[in-house]
Amino acid sequence: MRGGSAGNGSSVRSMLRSPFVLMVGAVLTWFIAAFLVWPNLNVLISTFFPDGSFSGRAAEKLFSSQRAMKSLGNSFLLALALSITVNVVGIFIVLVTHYFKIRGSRILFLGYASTFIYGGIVLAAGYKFIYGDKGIVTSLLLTVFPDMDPAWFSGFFAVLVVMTFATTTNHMLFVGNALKGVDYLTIEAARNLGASTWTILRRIVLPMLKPTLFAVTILSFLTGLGALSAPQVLGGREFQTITPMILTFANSAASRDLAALLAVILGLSTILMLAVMSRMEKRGTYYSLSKVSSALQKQRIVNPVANAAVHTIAYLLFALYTLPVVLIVLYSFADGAAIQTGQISAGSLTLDNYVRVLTQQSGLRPFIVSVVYSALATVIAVGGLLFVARLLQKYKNWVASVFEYLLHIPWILPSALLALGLIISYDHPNPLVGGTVLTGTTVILLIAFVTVKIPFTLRMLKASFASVNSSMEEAAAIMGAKTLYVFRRILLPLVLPAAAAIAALNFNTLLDDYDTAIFLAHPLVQPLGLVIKANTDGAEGVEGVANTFVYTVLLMVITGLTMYLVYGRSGQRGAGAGSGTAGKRRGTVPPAPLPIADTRIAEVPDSRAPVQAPVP
Amino acid sequence: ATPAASGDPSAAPAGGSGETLVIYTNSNGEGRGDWLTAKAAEAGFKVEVVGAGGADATNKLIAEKNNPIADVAFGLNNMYFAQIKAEGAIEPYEPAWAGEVDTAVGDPGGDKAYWPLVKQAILLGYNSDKIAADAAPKDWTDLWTKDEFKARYERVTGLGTATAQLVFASLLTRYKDDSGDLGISDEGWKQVEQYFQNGSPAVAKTDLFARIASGEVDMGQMPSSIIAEREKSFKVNVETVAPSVGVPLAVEQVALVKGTDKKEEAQKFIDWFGSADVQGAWAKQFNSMPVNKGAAAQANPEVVDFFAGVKQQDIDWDFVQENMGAWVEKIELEYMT
Amino acid sequence: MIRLDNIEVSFGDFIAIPNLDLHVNPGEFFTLLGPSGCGKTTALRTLAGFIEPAKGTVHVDGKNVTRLPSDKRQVGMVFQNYALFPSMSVWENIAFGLRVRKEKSADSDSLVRDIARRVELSDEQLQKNVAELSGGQQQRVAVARALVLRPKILLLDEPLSNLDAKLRHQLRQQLKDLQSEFGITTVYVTHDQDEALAMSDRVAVFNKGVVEQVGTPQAIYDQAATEFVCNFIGDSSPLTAEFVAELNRLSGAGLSPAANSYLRVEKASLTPPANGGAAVGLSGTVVSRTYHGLHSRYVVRSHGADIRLLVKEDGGVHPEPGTETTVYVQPGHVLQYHPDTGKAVATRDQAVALP
Amino acid sequence: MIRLDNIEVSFGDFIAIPNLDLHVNPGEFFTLLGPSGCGKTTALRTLAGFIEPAKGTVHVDGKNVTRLPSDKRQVGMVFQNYALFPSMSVWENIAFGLRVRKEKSADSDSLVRDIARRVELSDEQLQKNVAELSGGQQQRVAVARALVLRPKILLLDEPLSNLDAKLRHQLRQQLKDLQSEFGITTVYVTHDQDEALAMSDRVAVFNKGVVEQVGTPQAIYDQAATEFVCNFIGDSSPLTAEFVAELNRLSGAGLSPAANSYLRVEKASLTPPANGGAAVGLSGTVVSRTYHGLHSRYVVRSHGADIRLLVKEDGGVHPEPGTETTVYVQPGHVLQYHPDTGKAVATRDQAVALP
Ligand SMILES: Nc1ncnc2c1ncn2[C@@H]1O[C@H](COP(=O)(O)OP(=O)(O)OP(=O)(O)O)[C@@H](O)[C@H]1O
Ligand SMILES: Nc1ncnc2c1ncn2[C@@H]1O[C@H](COP(=O)(O)OP(=O)(O)OP(=O)(O)O)[C@@H](O)[C@H]1O
Ligand SMILES: [Fe+3]
Ligand SMILES: [Mg+2]
Ligand SMILES: [Mg+2]
Repeated sequence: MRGGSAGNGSSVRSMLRSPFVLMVGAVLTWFIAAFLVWPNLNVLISTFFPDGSFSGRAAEKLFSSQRAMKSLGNSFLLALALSITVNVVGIFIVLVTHYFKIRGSRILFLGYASTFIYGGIVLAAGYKFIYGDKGIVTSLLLTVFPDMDPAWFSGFFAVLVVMTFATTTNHMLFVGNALKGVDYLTIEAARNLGASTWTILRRIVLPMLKPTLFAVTILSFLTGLGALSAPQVLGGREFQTITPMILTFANSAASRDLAALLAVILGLSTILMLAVMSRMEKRGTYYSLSKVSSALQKQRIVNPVANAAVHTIAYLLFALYTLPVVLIVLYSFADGAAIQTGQISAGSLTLDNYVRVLTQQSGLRPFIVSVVYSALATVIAVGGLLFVARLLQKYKNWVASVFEYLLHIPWILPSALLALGLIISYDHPNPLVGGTVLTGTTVILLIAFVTVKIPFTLRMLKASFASVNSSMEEAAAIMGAKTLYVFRRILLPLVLPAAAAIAALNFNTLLDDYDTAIFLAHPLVQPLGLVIKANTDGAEGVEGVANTFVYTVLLMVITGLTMYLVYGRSGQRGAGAGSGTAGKRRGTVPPAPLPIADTRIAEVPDSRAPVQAPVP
Repeated sequence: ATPAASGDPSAAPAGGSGETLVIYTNSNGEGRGDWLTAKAAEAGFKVEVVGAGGADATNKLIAEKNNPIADVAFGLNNMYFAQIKAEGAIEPYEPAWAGEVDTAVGDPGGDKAYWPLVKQAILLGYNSDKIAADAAPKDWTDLWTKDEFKARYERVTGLGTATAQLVFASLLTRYKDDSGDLGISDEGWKQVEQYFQNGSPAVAKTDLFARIASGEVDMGQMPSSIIAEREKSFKVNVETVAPSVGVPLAVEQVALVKGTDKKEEAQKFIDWFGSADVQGAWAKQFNSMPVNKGAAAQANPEVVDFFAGVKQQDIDWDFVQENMGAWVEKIELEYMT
Repeated sequence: MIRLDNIEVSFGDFIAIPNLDLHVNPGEFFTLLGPSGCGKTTALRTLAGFIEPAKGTVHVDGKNVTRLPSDKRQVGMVFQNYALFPSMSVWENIAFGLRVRKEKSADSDSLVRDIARRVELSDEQLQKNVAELSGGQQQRVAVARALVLRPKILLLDEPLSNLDAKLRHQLRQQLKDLQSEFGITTVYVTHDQDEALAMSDRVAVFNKGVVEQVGTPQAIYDQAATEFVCNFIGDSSPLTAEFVAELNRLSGAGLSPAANSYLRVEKASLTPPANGGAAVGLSGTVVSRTYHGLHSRYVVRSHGADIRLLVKEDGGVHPEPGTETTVYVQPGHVLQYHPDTGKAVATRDQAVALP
Repeated sequence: MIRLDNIEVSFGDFIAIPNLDLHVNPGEFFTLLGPSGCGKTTALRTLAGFIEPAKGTVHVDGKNVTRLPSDKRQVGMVFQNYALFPSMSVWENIAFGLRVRKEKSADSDSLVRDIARRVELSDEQLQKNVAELSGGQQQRVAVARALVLRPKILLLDEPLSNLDAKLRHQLRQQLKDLQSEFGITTVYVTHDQDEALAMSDRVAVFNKGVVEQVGTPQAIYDQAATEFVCNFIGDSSPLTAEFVAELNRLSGAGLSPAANSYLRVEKASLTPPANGGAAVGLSGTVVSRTYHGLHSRYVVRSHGADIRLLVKEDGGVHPEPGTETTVYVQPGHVLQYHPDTGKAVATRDQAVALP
């Protein structure tokens, strides 16, 4: 129970003794050197040392630009504000769906979960349809308050609102999961000591979720820093952020150093935040100390007023979450002009958009390419990092820290620069990758996809491992189980819901990736993002906007499906497995009859190798 | 694994080897890519069109110059190609139709590496239902010098697009001053400042025409090729301004990528694609203005008329190409608010 | 003070407690004793309000609290599982209840330090993370956390099971002191008979969710009401009919040879009791002897029965296995139970006609 | 079989074990006994390979395993906190090690069922989730999980602490049987002296990470090497110098009155030992009497010392508190320790000159 937190057993010396660590370490070192450090160093050098000597030009230019400073300030403001608001809303919806007894919590869950499946420009547009100056709600409000400013929903406030709702996905997935790991006995104990619902939440439950909360907070911060669409659509003149500028500069060879500098500023501040939060969670214990912990049971809110209030807010939020989705689906049937002017009538809804998108020559192929790429990258990233995250969680020493921070490099640079780095590093035979040329192969995009997903995957996995008591591992090890076996049979089941959620999210975000794919995709194997971009881009086509909506809805369908397949089902399994000690029937799953236990054994591959080969 | 692309090997008359050509373009939207793939297949070329925005495609071509993946690039305007050529990513080649085009709108250098295909005018358009022709602005500068236009025109919020860059190229080159900052006089920069201060910022994912239709703004920049279609979609009528200095022309070009291992096939493709027939068909299909003189016949007569009437602004493209990066940077940092 | 009436608790199909009646008096030290898995924890958790019984009522202080949430019941509890808060330090764990009550922090601190001293937790340990404590130290934190609040009713679920004998004795004393000092009504679950007998005012012996006997320690021990209680509490040797008959013959007592008969280990001896009494000697052979520090444990076979007995290790010389010896027994000490019902045979001292 | 040499273990600044040497013989039942928090679990975990000692070496079977990971050490372990796998059923928990070994599933099943029966887990319980078991049942799962593998070396960390006396005795027996049947070398941690003395071949008494004495149960009990051991194991009364002097006077023994002297509770009695011996009687007054079922515990004040002693509840009549009585003591039974070092005074039976 103590191995994890003790200074003992986590020394560099003991770490380097484990063959498993050495193996993972070797692979990791190579991967980091080849795909994180070398390519990015290359771009940075080529941007900051264009002719061999350092140029401070970028800093000079940036710091003397009022606009850059203001946008940068806005980005930070948004990031900080989001870190707070997302937590407030996110924790609230998690509690409503997972912690409190709320009527219709499954429906609420589905509503809140809608952000799983869409985001970006369409999301912002969705909100604009509702609250914008010509939006439905605004029109309604105007009939009641004719003096109201029709453009009330704009600027910082609007951006914050929209991004807050858009970013709670991580809470729904990960905080919800982590909550399931809280030992119910401690809640009972706290209640017994006289603690109110609120005190229990604040002092018992939330502190146990710290690693996950911190991880999602960092993600919210990062999302805020990188905000692009919402400020563009809703920010107005007053509230523009730095990302559009970074994108413009990244695209211009002459200004790339500015882009890199800005990105590095944002990236480093994220890493700084990470360091602060890692420090804050360092000495805590986030796994249950009970001998056998019992599963969470939903809490009734006793105070009728509070109960009514929570129900009301929950359903209000439900409406806020679902309305944009409904509209997006609706608008996907309207023609582009109607979407842009915000005027639709029942008659103008046709299937034309879908017909156009689905019957184009490229057809289904990009969908398949993207699904395969995303799935592969997801499996590699999550699968590989499972080990890494566990090791980092277990060995808390400086070597581990160095590795951990190196793995966050992709957060420092925008994906376009990451892609450029890969190209300039591997467009000639390079000994780091066995002397082959990677550009022009199908592998390079996969590498990039894996790379960009590393920081997120690592953070979330590490957070979910924090709730695993290492004595489980010890018990398995002493029964002779090898590291991999322990992993598969003991650790994996415990972090599976989180891992599945991470995988699903990774998969979903990679599906329509454009920034990386544009540089690295093999011309014959083009992923969806490029096709979407071609069909939706810019002011060049009225149909473009309509196509955006169609693609969004199509992606919603795919991602909704993956969410259901991966997360929805494993979520159910988790709930079924952890029935608790305390009262009431929890789930009426009958105890598994014996044959099941037997077949489970058979399921383990090679568990009964028919004829043992005479291997020494 | 690279499963076979759409094309079917059976249809291979004119082209050649059956190798797949990789073509980078920013001009594949709205069905252009599919159209080209199909037509090329009829002609016996197996092509794979890789679409990317102008800047992205440029960067990609430059980044890959050591180990190119593309064989042909087209659609990028002269500004982009000048940049690509400067980086040494394309190779001089004289297509079969070299004589049918006006080389003045192509590569100005001696060993010509990119060749013009399609002309595009970057115009200032206004809502003619609202503003009478005589009350309309006469030039870009009217927008911020005359009170009645202030806040009534859409101004860009980013200089990432070729159209926006051309507007500024058009504006700034009028104030060329070797002693000024980045070769532009203070007066010139003042104009830029005014442009941004008085315009209504563009809204992401909302087309200028949509804003005109809803009355938010009355005018803004627009490339000539889209006007007719948008007028229909958004049910507005737009007229364009003809400044006395002329309008900037963006000319889409085609080039052979340096270092391709399918050079011969690529050259054949360029010869085919730039030919009067194909350009004519393209112009007809997509309402564009071909450079190839032989193709003009097939183009939409209205378009041809328009280009016949329009005065081309005389722009020193070398000067623009040299400075555009710095201008964009300066504008982004100092003037865009 | 506490009354459980007709309580039924089930987990799914499994009925953990079929029908439980219990009555605990104010200020009483009441112990639940029973084999592992018999439902002690379940009963305690029902009392604390963590389990809602399928049937029956719980009264505390005359008030029906069956549906009252546990925080309203004002009972303190030490969990078998400790249920410590992993994210808090030891000090914070113990102080939790005080802080919930909004005690002044200076007061809290002195209360926490005081209780910590009583359960032998040092000041350094107070600053540690609970995960850094040994098993026994964690258990003491759990005890301290409940005690520091001085609840009116205290429920303790095997609170000393992971402590060494010395500390256990010391903490028992602390618990008893606090209990009598503040009149805390205590319900105590233990697997340790010695503890139960030494500390309790009354003991309830549980078996499969059913109370077999409630009574004072001495009553439970000396007049075990059922065969289960007799076997579960203390140590006794089953007697054969032959042995009982021989005893009847020697002493003239009217014990029923057909009943299930037992003799507590300490009631048999190898020397005639110092003060005479009604003991009679039966011949036997020493079967084995094991050393237990304080005493040695003998098994002597006599008339078909293996009589276990204890001989104090007072340095004297004792018979070795194999030697012949005499076992001294008083007929009045024989416990007899009905072979079918397991109930005590009514009047032990007289012969009972068995059907 | 097992050798710990010069082991030092620290957690951060805190040195849990400063310098530990232990030697366990093959097939031996070796017990670690010591107060809560003294480092028993730490020692066991070091042996199992979960803690890497800062200094020193661990040898198993003559092989240096100090740096060997635990899955290579072939030792079985029952964890103090059970460490059951929450995601698996009881059956799967117990079968885990067998599946790791790739036993055939039919074999596994019969082995699991067999061991489950031995620890009194029913077939239904095997299908349950571990969270649905009672505390004691969970502990039995932990024991079963380790036993089913029949390891060469078995480490048990308070494996029976949550079980009732009957079951504990029964499982002790099971453990002993398995141990001797398969020659399993067992290292056992317990807080229960009785268990330690009854089961062990040898016992190591720990204090603050330091071994105070290693020896057979009888040696530990009768010839406690240090004052700590004397106090920790068994129950004894401290004697006053006055009492020792009186004892010397009455018996002519040469005990040193300056040493710290103790008398085991069972070595004093209120009746002269049956077989005479060298006991002398000292006058005293009964201070208190407490009933413990099997016996009563007396405190008698005599010559300034509070002599505790046990009187078997054999139904006889016993003096009540306040009455005068005589305490019988043999001088040879007095344990004497050096007041500074706590070491046993060399030759107990002779007078020793203290500085
Ligand atoms: N959540 C649960 N689901 C199903 N069965 C349960 C649950 N909790 C307890 N049981 C069963 O109910 C019975 C009583 O359990 P309880 O915990 O009350 O026993 P106990 O007397 O406290 O035992 P111990 O001394 O071992 O702690 C046991 O057989 C146990 O398996
Ligand atoms: N991870 C840790 N970090 C810091 N101190 C620790 C840690 N684990 C144990 N200790 C300390 O080391 C000492 C020995 O602990 P250990 O668990 O070995 O005791 P133990 O003899 O098993 O006690 P118990 O009988 O209470 O289980 C204790 O004082 C404990 O507080
Ligand atoms: Fe015990
Ligand atoms: Mg229990
Ligand atoms: Mg321990």
